[in-house]
Amino acid sequence: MSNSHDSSIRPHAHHFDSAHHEFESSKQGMWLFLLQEVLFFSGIFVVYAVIRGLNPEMFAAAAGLLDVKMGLTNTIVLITSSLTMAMAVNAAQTDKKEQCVWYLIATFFLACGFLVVKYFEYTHKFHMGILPGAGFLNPSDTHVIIAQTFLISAAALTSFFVARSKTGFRLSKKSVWISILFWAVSLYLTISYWVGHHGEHRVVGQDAQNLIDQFAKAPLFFSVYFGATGIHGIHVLGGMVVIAWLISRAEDAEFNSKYFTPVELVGLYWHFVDLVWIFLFPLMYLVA
Amino acid sequence: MSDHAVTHNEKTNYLNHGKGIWSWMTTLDHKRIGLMYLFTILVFFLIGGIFSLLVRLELFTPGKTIMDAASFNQAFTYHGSIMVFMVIIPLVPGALGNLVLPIMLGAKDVAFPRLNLASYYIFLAGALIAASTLFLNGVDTGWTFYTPYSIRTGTSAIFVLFGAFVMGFAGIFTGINFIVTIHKLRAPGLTWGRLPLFVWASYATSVLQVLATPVLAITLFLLMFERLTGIGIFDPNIGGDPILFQHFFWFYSHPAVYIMILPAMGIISEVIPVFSRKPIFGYKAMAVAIFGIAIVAFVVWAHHMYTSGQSELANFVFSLITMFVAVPTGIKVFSWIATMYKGTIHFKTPMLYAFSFLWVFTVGGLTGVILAALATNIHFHDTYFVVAHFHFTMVGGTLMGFMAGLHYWFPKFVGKMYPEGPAKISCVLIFLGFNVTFVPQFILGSQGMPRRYYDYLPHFTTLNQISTVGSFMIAAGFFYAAYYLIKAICCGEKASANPWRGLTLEWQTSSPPPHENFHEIPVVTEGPYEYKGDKV
Amino acid sequence: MDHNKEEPGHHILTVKTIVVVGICLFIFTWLTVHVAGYDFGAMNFPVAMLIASIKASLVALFFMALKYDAVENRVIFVTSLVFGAIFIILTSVDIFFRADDVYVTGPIFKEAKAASKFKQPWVKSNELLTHGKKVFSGQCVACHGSQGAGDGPAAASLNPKPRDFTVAADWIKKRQPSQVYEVLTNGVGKMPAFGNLPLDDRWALTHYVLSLGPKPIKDSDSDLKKVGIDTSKPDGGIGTSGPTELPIDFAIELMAVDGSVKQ
Amino acid sequence: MNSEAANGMIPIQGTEIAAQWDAFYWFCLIVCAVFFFLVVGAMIVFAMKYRHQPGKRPTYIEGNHLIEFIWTVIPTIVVLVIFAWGWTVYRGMVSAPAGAYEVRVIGKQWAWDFQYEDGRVTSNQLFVPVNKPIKLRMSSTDVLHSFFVPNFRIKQDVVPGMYTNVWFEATVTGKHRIYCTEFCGLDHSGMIGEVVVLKEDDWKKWARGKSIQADYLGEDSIQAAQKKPSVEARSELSELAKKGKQLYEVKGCTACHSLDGSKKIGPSFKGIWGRKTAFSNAKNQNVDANYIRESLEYPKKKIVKGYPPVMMVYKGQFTEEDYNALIEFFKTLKK
Repeated sequence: MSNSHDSSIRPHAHHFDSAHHEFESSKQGMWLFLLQEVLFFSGIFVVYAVIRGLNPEMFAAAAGLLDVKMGLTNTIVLITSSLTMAMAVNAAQTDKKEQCVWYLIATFFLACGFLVVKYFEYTHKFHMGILPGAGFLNPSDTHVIIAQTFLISAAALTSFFVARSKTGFRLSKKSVWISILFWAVSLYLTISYWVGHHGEHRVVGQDAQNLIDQFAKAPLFFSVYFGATGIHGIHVLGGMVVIAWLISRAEDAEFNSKYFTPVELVGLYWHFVDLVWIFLFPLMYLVA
Repeated sequence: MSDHAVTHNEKTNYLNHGKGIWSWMTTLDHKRIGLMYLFTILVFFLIGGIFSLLVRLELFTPGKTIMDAASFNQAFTYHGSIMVFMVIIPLVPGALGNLVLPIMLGAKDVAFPRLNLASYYIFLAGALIAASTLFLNGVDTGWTFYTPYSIRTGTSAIFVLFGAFVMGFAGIFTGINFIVTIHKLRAPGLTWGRLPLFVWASYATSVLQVLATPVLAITLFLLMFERLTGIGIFDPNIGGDPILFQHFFWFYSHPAVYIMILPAMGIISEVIPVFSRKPIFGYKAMAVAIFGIAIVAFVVWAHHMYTSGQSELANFVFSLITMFVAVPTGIKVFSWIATMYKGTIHFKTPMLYAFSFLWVFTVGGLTGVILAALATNIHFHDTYFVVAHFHFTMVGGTLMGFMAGLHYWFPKFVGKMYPEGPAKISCVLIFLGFNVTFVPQFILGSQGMPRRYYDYLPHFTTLNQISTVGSFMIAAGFFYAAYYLIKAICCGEKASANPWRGLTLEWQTSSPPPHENFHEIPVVTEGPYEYKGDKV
Repeated sequence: MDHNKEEPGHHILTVKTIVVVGICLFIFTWLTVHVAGYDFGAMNFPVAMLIASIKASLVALFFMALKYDAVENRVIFVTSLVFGAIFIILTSVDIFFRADDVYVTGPIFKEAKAASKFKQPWVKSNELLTHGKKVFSGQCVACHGSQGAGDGPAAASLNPKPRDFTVAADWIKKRQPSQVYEVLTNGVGKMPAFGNLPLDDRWALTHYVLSLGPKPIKDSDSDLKKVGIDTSKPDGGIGTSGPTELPIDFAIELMAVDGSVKQ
Repeated sequence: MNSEAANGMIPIQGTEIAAQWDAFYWFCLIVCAVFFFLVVGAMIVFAMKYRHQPGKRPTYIEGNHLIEFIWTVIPTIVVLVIFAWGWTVYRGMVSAPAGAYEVRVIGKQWAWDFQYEDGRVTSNQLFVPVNKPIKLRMSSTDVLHSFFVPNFRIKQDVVPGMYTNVWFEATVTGKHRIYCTEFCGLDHSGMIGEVVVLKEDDWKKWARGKSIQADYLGEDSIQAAQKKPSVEARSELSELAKKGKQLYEVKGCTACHSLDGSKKIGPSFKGIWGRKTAFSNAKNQNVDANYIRESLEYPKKKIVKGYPPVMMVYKGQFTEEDYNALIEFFKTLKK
């Protein structure tokens, strides 16, 4: 009952009829996963709608404190990464194995870049005393700690995936260097924070002070801002981890025109992450 | 078929396919995963049950009976959270669903076996995280985690929140798995029109899980950060809105109520035709009704919030929509009754549970209408009337359905028969105990006794005491059931492949089924309930 | 399985399509930022959302290849959007249709007060501090202790412990006069409401309590407005605003309370 | 009249609305009963009639569109009727008439505070005139609470940061229980108060701080009006003394004054009545009604020897009735 041209070429899980059947099923599974992602984010958008709807002036004023340039940079970075991801999928589908690796690496670094920009955006805000909710105007390191925990664990996972690839942990592999680099970056950011800023006397930004004087509920805007971008950031991190995993597999030449399910599925996920940001950017940065 | 198929003989089945604890812990076989779910959940059912008995004991007299207020608040919180998040939500999909669904579809396994095993361990991890608070400060927020109390309480609520958060993903993955399985892995000839109603029910349930659970995830996520860093979205001290939290919570938790009840309805829809030797009445209507309920489930959540201070418009809208839940539910109940009409009814234990299901679920459903109406709800909200109502639907509905299914499929998956006599006794005991427990609570609620009360006025005493007595009858019933079922597992008489002469696919393979469910993938030629000619 | 046969095979995007779509995305991004410069009044938000939606659908249709994908997957994606929308819309039905005066601004209880003996009691002054000390020794020491360190005789039997005024750490509300005054008036947590104290006493207490610890946050006019002080008026509108005046005998009684503390 | 429904399905009708509510409630109940007996009756009959007997074969029926149509339409109509009626009654329950007397309410862990238009504050007892519309404007200072008076069929959550309103026009004088129905922590079940519905002129008297002797506040109405049910359940105090005990518990006297003779911040109340007492700043005297009243209103005047001068001022927080109650209570605290 096999109706597929390639089942003879690539073995597939035996409860499926054919590799094609398995591919279709996996893809549907991925779409269902994205469906639950949409509903997950819908929560954030409800909070956004409610808080903005109830305090439009506060919202506009508070959004003024965000840095549009950085937001724009990130938008471009993320769209580019989406582009390279699409290219990677295309390369895998058309047996361009070397290209596929390079495109994936590009995607990985663009994602990394996105987070670095976010990192500077966040820490700058923290120092001006711009923190979500109760933290507003009295900075604490809690948020930084949480953020950096995510960062480090992502780096750890990445190198784990790299290491478990078929050909193991060889320094000659690009993916190995990537994971080392990722480690370096996250460690650098962490250490630089603790050396540079931990416990330093912070100057509460005057504009933040004025804002709260004018709108008592202003901290809520930053609850939404940090909530939305933070959760999105976590998704970017997750994306980087799986992309690293793809890179190491692509290096082992596991993907070809007959089998590219993982690349395609991760591609779907990555485009979704991009999609969310496409809405977050105007909703957050451009309301002023 | 591809070439890997091992030659089976009757001797080897999924139970003895692999040996040793490791072969169980790492199994990808949906049947074994189902059994692991079943075992884990029943353990938590025991814990949750003990808490319910403690609660009832404390309420035996006004004032202090066996524990102080603090412990009582924790007791009912644990009873609620454990029973909801760790028992009745995963019970039927996780345990029975995993056991039966793929076989009913004529599939060798679920679409993503590894994901399936993963979701079991995710569930286990979440459950253990939540349960760990038993050895920490405990938690006293009630299973609803309403803010701002859940933000202010000194107890270790955050672990329970995180546990529920994690368990949510187990549900989501199971849902994804089932949907894809039903879409992609149906046996040849098993068209949508020939799916057994249990499959339809599981399908609707999975849709609910995938759509609703992520909202619970984000809710708990925000609430955790509320406690960690005070982001203030739900905290009025910082300008947030506690009622918004209730919207978030019920957007998940109302559909969750249907996640609990729909699979049970599915089971009943299997049991009644088999033991009446008659096709289900109005198959199409039944299937449509299931989805009707599932969809409406998403647009009625704020009927839990009539007195919360939400806008009157919201009260109007949600009360109106809620009324329409009654229609598809009614259709199902009537059709079940009509299925029995002019049948030949065999009084086996599953059928007895089906009868009790019809009784308690009808009561639960009808009182639901009373609560859906605005005026009456104002008086009954958060009183024992509500407590009785949702126990009639959730406990009555889900647990009766589960017990029916458990006895119905017991021979298939254990390969032994359960003893009919003792089973009937425990069924009657549970049914009577149930009514003795919860009917008085309707009256208590009407008289105005609020729920979650550690202490109550003297004139409520009698009814509370009756209720407590009833709860112990239920306990006795369940313990007896556990006893004879365990006995049956080790030394029950061997079961034939199809003791109930059912027509759905799980009865077309040996009991217990082989490792990959079927020796030869069956080809379906007709519907699941066509009890004609010699099939009667 | 025949029901798989109808399903489309996987579609391969050409490099050309990908690049073109990418370029479109960049253009629209530039457009979003650009139009944000102009003011379309009420249309600002819809315009921004329109552009975002176009970008989103480009990504979904081509990068995610929904255009070429199986019907089931398209249905799944649309479903997610529909239910997200349901969530937002039905929540709004509550949030945006509540009564106008539903949110608390200022004290919950109306002021029970005789006209102020101090001018501008919301402004810290030595008279207020000395008066505050007296009232404090009458009303507060039992729990908060004579030095305001939260170690009064009654503190032993209280949980949570009374606030220690000498440190700024973990106050429930902000350490600024208006907030302290609001707590005095309405109470918070286990702290009972003292709304039935004369307004003067509550302001005096406020300044005294804050003087015990490090420098408090300053009040803005908006903060003061929340506790019923209209800084635009010389008397802060205390004389006139607020509730109907007390029955005279009751007012006298309140004075008497004051007096009792003084002796 | 006893305001509790110790027997019977639902509480007494304390308001006009309650009567409407009951009518609607009984309608719903009857409809539900009908459907219940329909379903369960059919189930039992079929189970008996069509039980498996040798030789009998089932009839093959797949469905019947007419009957399915009928049992889709009829319930739809019924529930719509129920909705419409429920909505109309609800409207009456929530829309207060213009010019209703406004009382401010604060719910806090674990007591109710009421403030009247002239600024007086009472705790856990809401004094209102009969046959006058009363509007409660409520908020909370800590967590969610819910204001529930079964006799009036009214319930409304009390939300921090928000005002919620509820109104009623009591038609029955006497005392009606207030419950908190939103879980609010440790003493949730103790957060119980009462609405004291007074005759118009009695209420005027009370408003001037005078004491009221009214027969309708007599035995069984007070019976229903205990603050702490556990207290009511266990002691044989006279009604007034019980009320004194409540005040002792609610007003926080417990923090400083024990009942068992143990020395806390203040002197114990054990055997306080008539006790000869030495003061550090006044000449000795025996404890009597005047002294008790004085020490509550002007605590600094006489400081008992060996105790710090830290008693809080309770001036304006007690009514005449409260003072009497406290004194009654103290009398019961024999050596």
